[in-house]
Amino acid sequence: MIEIHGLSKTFTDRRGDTVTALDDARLDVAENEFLTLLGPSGCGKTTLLKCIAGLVPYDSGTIEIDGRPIQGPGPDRAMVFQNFALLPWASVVDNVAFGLRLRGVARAEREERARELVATMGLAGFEKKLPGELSGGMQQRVGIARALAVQPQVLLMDEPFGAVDEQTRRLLQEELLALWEEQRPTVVFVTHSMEEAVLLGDRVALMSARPGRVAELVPVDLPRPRARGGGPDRSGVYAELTAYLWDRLREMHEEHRTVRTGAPA
Amino acid sequence: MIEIHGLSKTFTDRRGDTVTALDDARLDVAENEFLTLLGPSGCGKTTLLKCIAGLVPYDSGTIEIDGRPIQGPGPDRAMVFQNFALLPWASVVDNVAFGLRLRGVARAEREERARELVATMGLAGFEKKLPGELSGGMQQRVGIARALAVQPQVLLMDEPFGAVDEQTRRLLQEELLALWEEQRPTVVFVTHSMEEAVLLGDRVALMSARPGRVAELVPVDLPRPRARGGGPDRSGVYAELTAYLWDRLREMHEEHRTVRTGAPA
Amino acid sequence: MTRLNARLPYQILTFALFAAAWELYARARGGLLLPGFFETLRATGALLAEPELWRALYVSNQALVLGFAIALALGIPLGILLGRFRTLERYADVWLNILLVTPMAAIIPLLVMWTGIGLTSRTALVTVFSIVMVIVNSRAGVRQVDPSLIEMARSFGAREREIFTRVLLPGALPAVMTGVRLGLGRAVTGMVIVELLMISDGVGGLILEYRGLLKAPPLYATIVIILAEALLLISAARWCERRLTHWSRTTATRANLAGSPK
Amino acid sequence: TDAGTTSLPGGKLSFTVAVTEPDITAVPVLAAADAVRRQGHDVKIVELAEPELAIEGLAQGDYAISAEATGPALSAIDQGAPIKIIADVVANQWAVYGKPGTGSCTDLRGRPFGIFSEGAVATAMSKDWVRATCRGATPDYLTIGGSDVRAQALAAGEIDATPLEISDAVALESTGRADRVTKVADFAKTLPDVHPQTVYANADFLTEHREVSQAFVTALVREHARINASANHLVRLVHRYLPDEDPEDVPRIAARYRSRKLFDAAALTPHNVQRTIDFFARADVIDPGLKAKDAADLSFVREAAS
Amino acid sequence: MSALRRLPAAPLSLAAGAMVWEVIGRAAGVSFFPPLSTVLDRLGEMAADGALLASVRDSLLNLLLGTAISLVAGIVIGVAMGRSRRVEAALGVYVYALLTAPSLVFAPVFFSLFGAGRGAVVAVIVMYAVFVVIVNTAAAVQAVPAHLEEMARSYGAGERQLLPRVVLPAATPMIMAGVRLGVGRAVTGMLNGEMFIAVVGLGHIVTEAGGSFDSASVLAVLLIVIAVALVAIALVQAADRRLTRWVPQTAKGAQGK
Ligand SMILES: Nc1ncnc2c1ncn2[C@@H]1O[C@H](COP(=O)(O)OP(=O)(O)OP(=O)(O)O)[C@@H](O)[C@H]1O
Ligand SMILES: Nc1ncnc2c1ncn2[C@@H]1O[C@H](COP(=O)(O)OP(=O)(O)OP(=O)(O)O)[C@@H](O)[C@H]1O
Ligand SMILES: [Mg+2]
Ligand SMILES: [Mg+2]
Repeated sequence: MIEIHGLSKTFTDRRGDTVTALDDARLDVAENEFLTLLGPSGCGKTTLLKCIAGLVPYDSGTIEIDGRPIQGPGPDRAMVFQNFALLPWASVVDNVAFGLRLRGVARAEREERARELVATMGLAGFEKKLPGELSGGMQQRVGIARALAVQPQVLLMDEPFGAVDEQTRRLLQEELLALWEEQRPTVVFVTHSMEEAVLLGDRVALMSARPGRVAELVPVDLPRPRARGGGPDRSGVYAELTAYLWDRLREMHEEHRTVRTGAPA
Repeated sequence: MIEIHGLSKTFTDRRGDTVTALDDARLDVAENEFLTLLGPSGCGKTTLLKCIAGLVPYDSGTIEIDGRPIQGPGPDRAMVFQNFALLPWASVVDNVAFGLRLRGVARAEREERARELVATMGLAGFEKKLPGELSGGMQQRVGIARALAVQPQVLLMDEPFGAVDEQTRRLLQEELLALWEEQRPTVVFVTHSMEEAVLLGDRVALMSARPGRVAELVPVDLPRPRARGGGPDRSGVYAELTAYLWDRLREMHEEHRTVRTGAPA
Repeated sequence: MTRLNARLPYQILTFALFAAAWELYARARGGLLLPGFFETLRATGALLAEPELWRALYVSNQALVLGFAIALALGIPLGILLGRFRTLERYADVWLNILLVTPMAAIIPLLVMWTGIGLTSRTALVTVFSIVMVIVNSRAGVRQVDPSLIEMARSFGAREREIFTRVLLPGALPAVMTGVRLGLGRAVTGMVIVELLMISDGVGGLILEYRGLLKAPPLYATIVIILAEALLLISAARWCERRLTHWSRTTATRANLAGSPK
Repeated sequence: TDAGTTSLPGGKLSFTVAVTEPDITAVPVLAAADAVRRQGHDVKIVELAEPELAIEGLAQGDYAISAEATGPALSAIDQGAPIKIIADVVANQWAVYGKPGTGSCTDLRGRPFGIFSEGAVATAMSKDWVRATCRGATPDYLTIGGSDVRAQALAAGEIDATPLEISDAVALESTGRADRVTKVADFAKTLPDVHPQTVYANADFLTEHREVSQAFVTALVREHARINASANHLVRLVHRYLPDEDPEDVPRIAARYRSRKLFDAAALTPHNVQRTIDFFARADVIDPGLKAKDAADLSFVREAAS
Repeated sequence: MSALRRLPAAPLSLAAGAMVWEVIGRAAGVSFFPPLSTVLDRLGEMAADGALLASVRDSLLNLLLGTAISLVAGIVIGVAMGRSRRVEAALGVYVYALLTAPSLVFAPVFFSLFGAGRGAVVAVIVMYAVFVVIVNTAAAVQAVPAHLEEMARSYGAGERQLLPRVVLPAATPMIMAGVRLGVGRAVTGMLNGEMFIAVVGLGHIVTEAGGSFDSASVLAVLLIVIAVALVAIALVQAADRRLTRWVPQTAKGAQGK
């Protein structure tokens, strides 16, 4: 359903140096699939997500959704940002309701939906606070709620649980899976946790750095619902898969380290 | 060496509502100790760290370092910020050298030290980039390097590895431990990863939310060097301890959830 | 280069419109004091060949350079101080407002009594004219600096002076430079006004002379030349601004970039 | 045809008189306008900041009559504007004042001498006087716009000498600084034929509305005559039209104007108009060659005087 | 410090200034700088006259008109210039040229365009105020953090929604700084407009008094003008405070106010 071919993106900085973030990347994501994306820091995950979101102009290649090339951002897609990108002047509820407001949802309805999601995120009682008055993890959850509120067909999540504690993370993972099973959006989910990648994903995409492209796609053939009820992986069910990912990523990491001893390409 | 007694801090927001972040918290950290701090999102970890750093004025209680109450920030302490707090106009090297510059270290020397640390953090080749030109994980590493550069006696780290991938995290954990064993600073390290808390800490402090205080101190009686060489915990050595922390935190989390159904205190 | 080329057609278009509107209006309604566009253009050319003009510019610009330098040297630190220290600001604010609104024309005689007639009072007036813009915008710039950066600097033991130079000043720089541009505009105005109303040396004297003689084309030519100088100075300030604040473009970009491959 | 002048029913007229920052010399003009108004015409008064604006309005036909500096009016006439000088406002009242001890022009060699801008009549007269009497010694000219600033600068010792009008000189005296200045030269004596301030009007207005124009000039001549009969009349006029003037100075200024017979609207003759034109041509304000009969229409003052 | 913080700053500061004025005025004993009490006496006389009130009313109407036009036009043009390179390219030169131009020299142009009536005075006010607002608004709009705009666009915000929901709120602190400058300039423009084309209202009083070395009257009018300006700016600042309450405090001594 999302088809990416030969995607390349090079950034030119103020001194004219270039960094190639994506180089001939290709990736297909099936309709309703939950794809998780793993890769070394700085390999181009955020850039890839922003390209799909239609936020970053790319140099070459194509991105098609349902066979149509994307033309900038669209209401079919919503993104959770790595740096949260909350509006500092808007309260928690207003931030969560932001996407709904842009879509013309009436005030009462959007407030109600926002309040529900705020509660789901464990932020009940903080509805009227400003982002500056929240802890890092709380801010991140506001950003997640904002994306969920618009019920997009494609949900692009950039390390959405990076700043919350494990318990909250488990709860949020469950909420996300429940929502996914109910609404069946296509999800591209960037994470640094291999465990999380395996727990959530239908497939895990491994990205390599320089050239930034999807190096491998690992199917996760485990039945759903998975590991509901939380707790660390005491049974060792996922250990094998996680270990495989670990080894693959370490290989890539080491290659990358040796490649990178010069200046960035 | 760090002694905290009866520390309380209440925030008043723009509408006059109050949130009690810390309530009669107490904590002692021994000289040269590596203390890790775990707790639910929004429980007051960042606030506690900023109090120790001398950045946040607290309402009551005492914080003493080596028997002397702290008077604002001091050159003995350095902090890694959860939101990185990089100077957007300064290059990677200049950001890393920032603390050194404030301490009057000569240009050549501080640049050399900064460059070394930048390389250690896996950012060789990015010395002249601006923070806006880096990925999230890269920015975080710049913030870590900045704190390490000044070789403080007390190192306060607020989720320093939250935005980097697991492989890089392992490498950085090793670097941090090596540095700690060499220079023996006192470290207070906030994390959301129980595994990381156990891997790094001499003791793990568990914080509860509302009231925000240290609920339990769990000693980690494992020999050092621990699990050098990285890889997930395939041997199960730490599994027991991690499971204990998990259970304790889940208890606290559930208490908190039931307590919190009203407005924040 | 490409940016320059992209802007050029719009600039040419508006300039043509502007020139046509001027010429047509002057023909329809112009009198002794409203020359046509082309007349003015010719007079500008002729005036540029006059040594008298260059002498006048030289005289006027002494006050401009000195006065504006003082405005910057005082205004930027003062603005940053006011942005940083609430109590100070609360007491100084009302005076800043007074400085902003006092019609300078009315205080010129006072100034003459105080500093005499000459470069000193011309310089002082240029400073008084321009400093408010610099102060107010520097202060607004400080307000925009992310407070967590100050916290960070303090955690590394920065003292107030270092917070100023290492955090507040660079962070406020984009806004400060806006103030510099506004201030530069005001400084040029001050330079001319003081000569129109008080010490009519320099270009202000030329304006008075041509106006008194009802010589409209050279009158407007003088004004055109003054404006050209101002635009030149403002472009120079823009250039400095771009060099000094290139970082802000990594966090702030313009619209119209999004979408499909370019 | 005139945008600013319209006919009213009953043969009456609506038109505008423009004055520039009216001072004591302008009040007879205002009184004359009032006299015309009493004859049933609708006379509007506008106060403008610069004489050039009044001239521009006259040339455009927005204003019918105006009164102020002669120089800009001659410039406009010289450039073909439909304007004619019709009467005098006040005779040459300018004088050079200097620091005590300044006896003659030669004392001013290389000293700061405050002048108004290039092209202004006082500047031209000063330079003329310097040329005629100084035998090559020139002062250091310092251009200072605004006669009040110039007077203050003289009193404060910033400059050694400057030309001033009577009202400025009296105002200076009343600030207690008179002992610090002395009169060096009187342009009324050196240039008696130059008339720096005159009444002028739109030429079309003059031809189309001769009667109203005549009524105005006649009224002005009459006002001047009454002032010359009694300075008190001037004081009363100032009180009526310029209520904000300092009441202490006015009688003294009025007395001085009367004693020197400066108010005489009918004083213009082809001869002195030509001398005035020649003076401005000498000073480079206008090109040489302008004839008095093209610049002025003295038929109104002749008619009024007879 | 904390005691100072609780006192009403502006009145206190003004009172101190007034005292200094009075003392210096008395000590100097020069005509061009009379003490405050003399100026206030004169103000009283002028007020008793009644003509002053009419002048002030007239001037205020001009001010209101001019300021309203300046703010609306300034913010609209400023936003357009900040958002679009094309508009900036097209208008930038003129904005800066007119910002720089001493409005005084355009007296003949205004005179020609608007005559010597209210139109010209309002035009002078706009000329004084509008360009500061434009320049500050454009700069403010250009400084809006890109990641917020990116976020909004990812939710499908078009230009029409971006403006009110993201760009304007984020730019408000700097825009308000410009508005404040603009309002201050408008008040100056009000007086100067009444001095440089048609001499009416308060400008008339200043011109008259200035011509006759009557410093007390000049200063009395200035007092009125400054009072008007301070009220206008206080209104702007009240609006500013309401609009920018969210801005995290960079200032010291702002906590627990
Ligand atoms: N605006 C920019 N200007 C210049 N270079 C950029 C810019 N944005 C990203 N880059 C570069 O592109 C590369 C990929 O960045 P990206 O943010 O996509 O990484 P990432 O995979 O999301 O990393 P992380 O896991 O650390 O968030 C990096 O090397 C970065 O330095
Ligand atoms: N500036 C502030 N104004 C008002 N409330 C604040 C402020 N800073 C923090 N708080 C509140 O204090 C509490 C503790 O915040 P803190 O940032 O210390 O949490 P934390 O433990 O670091 O959380 P996280 O793991 O999510 O970063 C939160 O409830 C937060 O809302
Ligand atoms: Mg990223
Ligand atoms: Mg935190």
